[in-house]
Amino acid sequence: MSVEKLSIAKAINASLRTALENDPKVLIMGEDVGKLGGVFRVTDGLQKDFGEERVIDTPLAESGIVGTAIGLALRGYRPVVEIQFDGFVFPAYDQIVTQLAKMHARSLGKVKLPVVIRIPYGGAIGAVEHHSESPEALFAHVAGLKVISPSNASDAYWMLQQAIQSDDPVIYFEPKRRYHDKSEVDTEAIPGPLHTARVARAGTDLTLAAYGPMVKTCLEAAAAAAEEGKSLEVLDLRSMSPIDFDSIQASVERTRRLVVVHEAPVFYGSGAEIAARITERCFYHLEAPVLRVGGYHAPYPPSRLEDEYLPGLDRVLDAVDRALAY
Amino acid sequence: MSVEKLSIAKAINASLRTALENDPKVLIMGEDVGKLGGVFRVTDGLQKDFGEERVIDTPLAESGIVGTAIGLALRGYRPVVEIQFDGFVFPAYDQIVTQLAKMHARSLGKVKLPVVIRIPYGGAIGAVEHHSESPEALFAHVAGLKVISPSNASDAYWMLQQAIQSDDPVIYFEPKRRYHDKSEVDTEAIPGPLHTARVARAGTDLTLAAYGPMVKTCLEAAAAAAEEGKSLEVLDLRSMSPIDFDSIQASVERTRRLVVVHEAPVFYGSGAEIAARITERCFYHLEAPVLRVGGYHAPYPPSRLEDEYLPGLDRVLDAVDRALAY
Amino acid sequence: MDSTAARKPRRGSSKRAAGTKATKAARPDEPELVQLLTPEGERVEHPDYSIDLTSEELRGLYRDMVLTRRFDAEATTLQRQGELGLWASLLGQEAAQIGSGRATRDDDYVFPTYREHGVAWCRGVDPTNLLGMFRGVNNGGWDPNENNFHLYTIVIGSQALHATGYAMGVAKDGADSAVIAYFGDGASSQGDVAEAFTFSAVYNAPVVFFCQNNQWAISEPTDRQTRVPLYQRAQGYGFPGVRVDGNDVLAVLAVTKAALDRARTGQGPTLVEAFTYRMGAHTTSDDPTRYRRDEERELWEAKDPILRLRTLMEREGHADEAFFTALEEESDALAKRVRDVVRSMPDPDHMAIFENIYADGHALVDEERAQFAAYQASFAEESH
Amino acid sequence: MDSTAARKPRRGSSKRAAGTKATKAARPDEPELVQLLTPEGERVEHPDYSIDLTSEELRGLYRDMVLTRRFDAEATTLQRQGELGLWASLLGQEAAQIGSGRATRDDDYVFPTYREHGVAWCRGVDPTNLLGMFRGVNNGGWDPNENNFHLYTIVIGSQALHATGYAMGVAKDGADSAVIAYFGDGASSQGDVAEAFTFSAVYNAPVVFFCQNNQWAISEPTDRQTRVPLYQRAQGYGFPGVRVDGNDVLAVLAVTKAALDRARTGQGPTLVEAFTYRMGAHTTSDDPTRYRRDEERELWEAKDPILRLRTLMEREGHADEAFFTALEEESDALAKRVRDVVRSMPDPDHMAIFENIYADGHALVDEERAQFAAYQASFAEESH
Ligand SMILES: Cc1ncc(C[n+]2csc(CCOP(=O)(O)OP(=O)(O)O)c2C)c(N)n1
Ligand SMILES: Cc1ncc(C[n+]2csc(CCOP(=O)(O)OP(=O)(O)O)c2C)c(N)n1
Ligand SMILES: [Mg+2]
Ligand SMILES: [Mg+2]
Repeated sequence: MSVEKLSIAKAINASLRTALENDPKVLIMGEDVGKLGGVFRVTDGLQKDFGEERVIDTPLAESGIVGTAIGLALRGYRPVVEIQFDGFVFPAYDQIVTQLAKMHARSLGKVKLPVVIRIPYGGAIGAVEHHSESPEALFAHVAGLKVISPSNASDAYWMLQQAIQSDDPVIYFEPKRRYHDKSEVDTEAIPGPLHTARVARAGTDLTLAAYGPMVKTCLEAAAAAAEEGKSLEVLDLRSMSPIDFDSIQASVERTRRLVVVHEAPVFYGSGAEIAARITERCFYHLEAPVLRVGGYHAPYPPSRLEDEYLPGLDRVLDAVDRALAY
Repeated sequence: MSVEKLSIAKAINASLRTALENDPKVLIMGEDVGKLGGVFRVTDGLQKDFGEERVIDTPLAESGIVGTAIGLALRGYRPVVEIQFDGFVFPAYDQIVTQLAKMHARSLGKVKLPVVIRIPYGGAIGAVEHHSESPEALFAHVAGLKVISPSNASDAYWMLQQAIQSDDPVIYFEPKRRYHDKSEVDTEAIPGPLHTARVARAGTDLTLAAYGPMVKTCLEAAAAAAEEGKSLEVLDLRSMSPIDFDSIQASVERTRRLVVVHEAPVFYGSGAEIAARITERCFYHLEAPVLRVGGYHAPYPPSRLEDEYLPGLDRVLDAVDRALAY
Repeated sequence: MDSTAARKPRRGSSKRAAGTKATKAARPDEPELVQLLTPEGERVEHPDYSIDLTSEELRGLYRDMVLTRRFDAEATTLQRQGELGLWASLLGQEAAQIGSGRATRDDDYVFPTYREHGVAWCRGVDPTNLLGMFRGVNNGGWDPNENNFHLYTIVIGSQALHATGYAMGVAKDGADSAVIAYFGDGASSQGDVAEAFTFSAVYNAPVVFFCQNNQWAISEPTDRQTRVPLYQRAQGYGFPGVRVDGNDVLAVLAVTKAALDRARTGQGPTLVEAFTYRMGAHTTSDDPTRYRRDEERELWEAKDPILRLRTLMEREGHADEAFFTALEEESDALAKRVRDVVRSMPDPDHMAIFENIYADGHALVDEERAQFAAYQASFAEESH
Repeated sequence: MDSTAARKPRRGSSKRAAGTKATKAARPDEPELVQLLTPEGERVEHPDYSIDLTSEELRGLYRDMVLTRRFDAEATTLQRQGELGLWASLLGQEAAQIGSGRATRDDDYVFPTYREHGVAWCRGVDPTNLLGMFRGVNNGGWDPNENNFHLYTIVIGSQALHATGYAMGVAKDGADSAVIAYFGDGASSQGDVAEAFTFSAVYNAPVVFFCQNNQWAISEPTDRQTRVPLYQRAQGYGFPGVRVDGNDVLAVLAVTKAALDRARTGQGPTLVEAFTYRMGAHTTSDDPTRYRRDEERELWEAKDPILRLRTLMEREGHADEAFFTALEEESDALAKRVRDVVRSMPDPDHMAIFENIYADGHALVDEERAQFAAYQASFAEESH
């Protein structure tokens, strides 16, 4: 049976397993990914089945992990690197931005770096500092990287397959608060293109654009709005670099209103890029300015405050109301 | 005489000298800032006059520089750190983002980190890779940091004075291609607030918003447009975090059109944030979408291509024409 | 808590003859480590390190370790009861922390990682203050300058550089204080720690790097971080490294004191590797049965830091039954106080999200604060 | 260029008796360094390293150094003439680079920093290809896989990790190739280099870290990076370090070969510190008179790597006048070719901005490329 109901975490695990099986060059690297199976158990069982040479517990040094992954990629391997939590990617930022992102261009295409960096990201899990951040804009701004995030198990499986098969470096953000959300995964499906948005719910009055953990929040908001007679379309963007502006534009040309939702701080966030570009593309279609719902310009707060900090149903609906009021 | 015509580089040097004189806690730290006076001679003569204990040549390790600067600040010092070139700030990115930016909040205000990080940035100097980048958005997105850039010698002097006096960490981006541009500096003036924009040229038909090296480009564009009978207002934003949206809004409410210009890549750049927020604030005033002129989604190219890559007069005017055509 | 009170030293009766080399290898393949008190509670001599404590001082150290362990156990319980979101237990590392913590002077500055509850105790930080971040009400609940004890640092290795910079400042000030930076065996791999070694050596900064090698970095044994003993790392940077029995509070105290003295007297940095063991899980979120065997834990149980000191104290008569009974009562009282404080620890006000982001303010924060307040108020209105 | 051609070894006549310890301290306070050829051109023996080269091999090494120096000088001239934006001269480091470069096998992989023009030469990279990035027409003008010579890396220290990862891959493949990573004395301070040491030791990766200690990192002398000799850094990570006279091509060759052999035979990493001197400016943008004294340079001039080999060759008759004359002509020809190639090096097409950013494409790049093309075309139209 190729269709199974899986949690996002299990779908990622299955996807890694498939990749390890299909291509002897695929490696898993990171802190605690081996015996422990990762702090979220996403790599559970992989070292046992594929050995320490392919599922590698690394020293505690993120720059070292990404830097050696680059070297392994130069040697022909396809490393899939795990960063344990969003807030711990920064020691590797230099290697990612100055080396991983630029080597293909630097070498005029002679060198390819098929490295995937998996980062569990986002909040709402009651964690301590550095464990709940959404740094995607800091990667999407950098040319040479691709940045994606699945919102459901099927995408988690397939987008990771495609990321591993891509010859470009891909930052794969995993919505950790949704790790246990289950949905159907068809491991024999033929997936669509990686960097396209998906209409998660069709609607006519306003478009909600989101990715990763906020897709579910937006779907809930759309359901709530429906009860009040408002028809919201929900776009699951899936990719933050590139962004599928064509799909957003197509949706907005119909709905004439757009609200972008992400956990990351609004200031210089992905919502800004979407708002700017969609306003340019749809200037005569928009009935209201593109509104953004996201984190505040504040460090991610202690967990007892995170419900107030994170965009939830109410804040999304508030923005929807404001947009509809124009 | 307190009014002098100085280059931007000399103004920064004078400002550092003043700070070293006025406050024994001020330190200068960085690679080659001592005997050499920095690769741009910005710290020229300071070690000679203030000694090795206050003007410190550091080991070649940016994370170490910023990390120890944090420690020195905890001890009561006010370090002014030099990063040699824009492209070399990334090894320090973790210390800047996870420690420098967050420690004040983490300590509930008990700990202040008055650290200034000076970064010569931007292109057009014919340099090799990593020496011409504009990474300001990667800092402005991060709460806890302030991000500024002067466009002229007077601002270079005063904004640095204010940054050093501020109890917050400030990233001070120096427009290296303008280092030798001269203008008057009144070292006894009473400066206005640090994070406000300045009308660099008044106009009525469209607002050009820029900062750092692009202010001059915009002023040239405005002069050229004036010959064609178009009246462009040029705003020197001076601060990328916070952004003085009030001033931009006030200008756009008059001119009804806005073009944002920066060297950094447009995608997820500061222009996106400005476009998004100003569109929200001025939705009914704007006659055209906010347009952005900046770098492409590409690594900074080899220097023989930089003239094509960088926003120049022509590209600014092209955007102006497009905005006016709405 | 006056374990450092001056008193005429008394000689223990069970010390081995001076000159007997009393370093012990932790495992057959491991190098020697400084030890002054064996797992069996025997006092032994070391050619380079000696210590002479009064009974009162010994009781002080014992009390510190017992209360720290009790506090730690209570915190673990509170986490299980849902009062804390997480807890990082120091179980097994009491000697490493109390020995080194008690070696510091008031004017020294301490940079902990996230597990230094025993050091915090020595510095006079109220233990309940440590719990705020684990409960999720703040990211650091004490004023670092009040006890010269910095906030916990979670990003592994970062604080080694802060300590080095702070120590550079101490030297600039001409003060004779010292600085101590705590980190783990896993942290030794981080570039920041290496850069701290470089900076501290080049500037001869008065800093002690105190590495608690508790054998594990979450699920990874130390051989994933190094193939030679960690204390040896220092020599390649030009300063001494020493391995001490991290479960021997006397040896840790002596070795750390010596290292701090080196710092004070202008001799620069030292790396102290306290060889110890993480008896519990990495944190309450961790399940060590997935990656390590019970036997290992049992081996280390026999080296318990508290038990061996008690054996010594009882044999040599440093404390009577009354002391131990009183201490038990004090432990219970501490645990109760911790429990009570935590349970009544209020959630922070929502507006705290917008506080302390900047010292000098930021226009956007003001704007967002106002919007948030208005938004919150709109609910209040609705519910009227 | 067959300096490695097999030939019956001939014994030099001026070697010191075997067993004489022939290591020399670079400065009174510096430790000994491996030397096989003195600054005076005398062959000496070393207990751990020996080498026996044919006349042809010696001539090969000499030719490599002379041509490299000539190429380097020509590039400096071209920079002065405005043909290059910048040049980083290797002057003085020829022996360090040729000795180590010639120690590598074709299947080894080399990770340079930005000054390894001599190593590139040994690897067979056409020298004119090195000039593209300094002229500003590309950021790396050769195919790294053609000669197993990676692109120049400007962000200091990064490549040490790439080399380590590559070496981990070599080991995984079961190949007996080795990897060599070049970096400078300044680079030794970067966290990435330390992490490379850690990873290579933990995974026993077949990599040689080749540190050219040319005494300066731009304006900073080595004592701003370390207070002990750099080769000692290795031992704290659990692998050997050795300091070699970096101006002695024979010693560098012998030491590097031995280190590469260790790597090949599963003995893991080695750190080689080649003690040498940057005779010129850091780059053509630099002005060393601001921070160092001429006397230092003069001291090192007396240790010139080329001169000492020539003295040996002349005294022992490894080459005749004809060889030196022919080499001079070859140098001139090389210089002329370099000049001609650079001067006719075309600027890249504008559209190159949008090429090779991604292997699999990116919608935004496509959009921006099209906009740019249209924009450029609009000028073409206007000018019609
Ligand atoms: C930069 C960074 N990477 C990863 C983590 C996640 N993490 C938290 S603790 C830990 C292991 C630390 O081991 P060690 O340094 O030995 O200290 P111990 O927990 O044993 O006291 C890891 C990997 C982190 N906090 N910071
Ligand atoms: C991360 C980083 N920081 C700063 C620089 C600027 N920089 C270029 S070369 C150099 C000095 C390098 O010294 P060393 O490692 O000794 O090599 P050498 O130039 O002497 O060959 C510096 C500081 C850089 N390229 N990368
Ligand atoms: Mg540990
Ligand atoms: Mg050097």
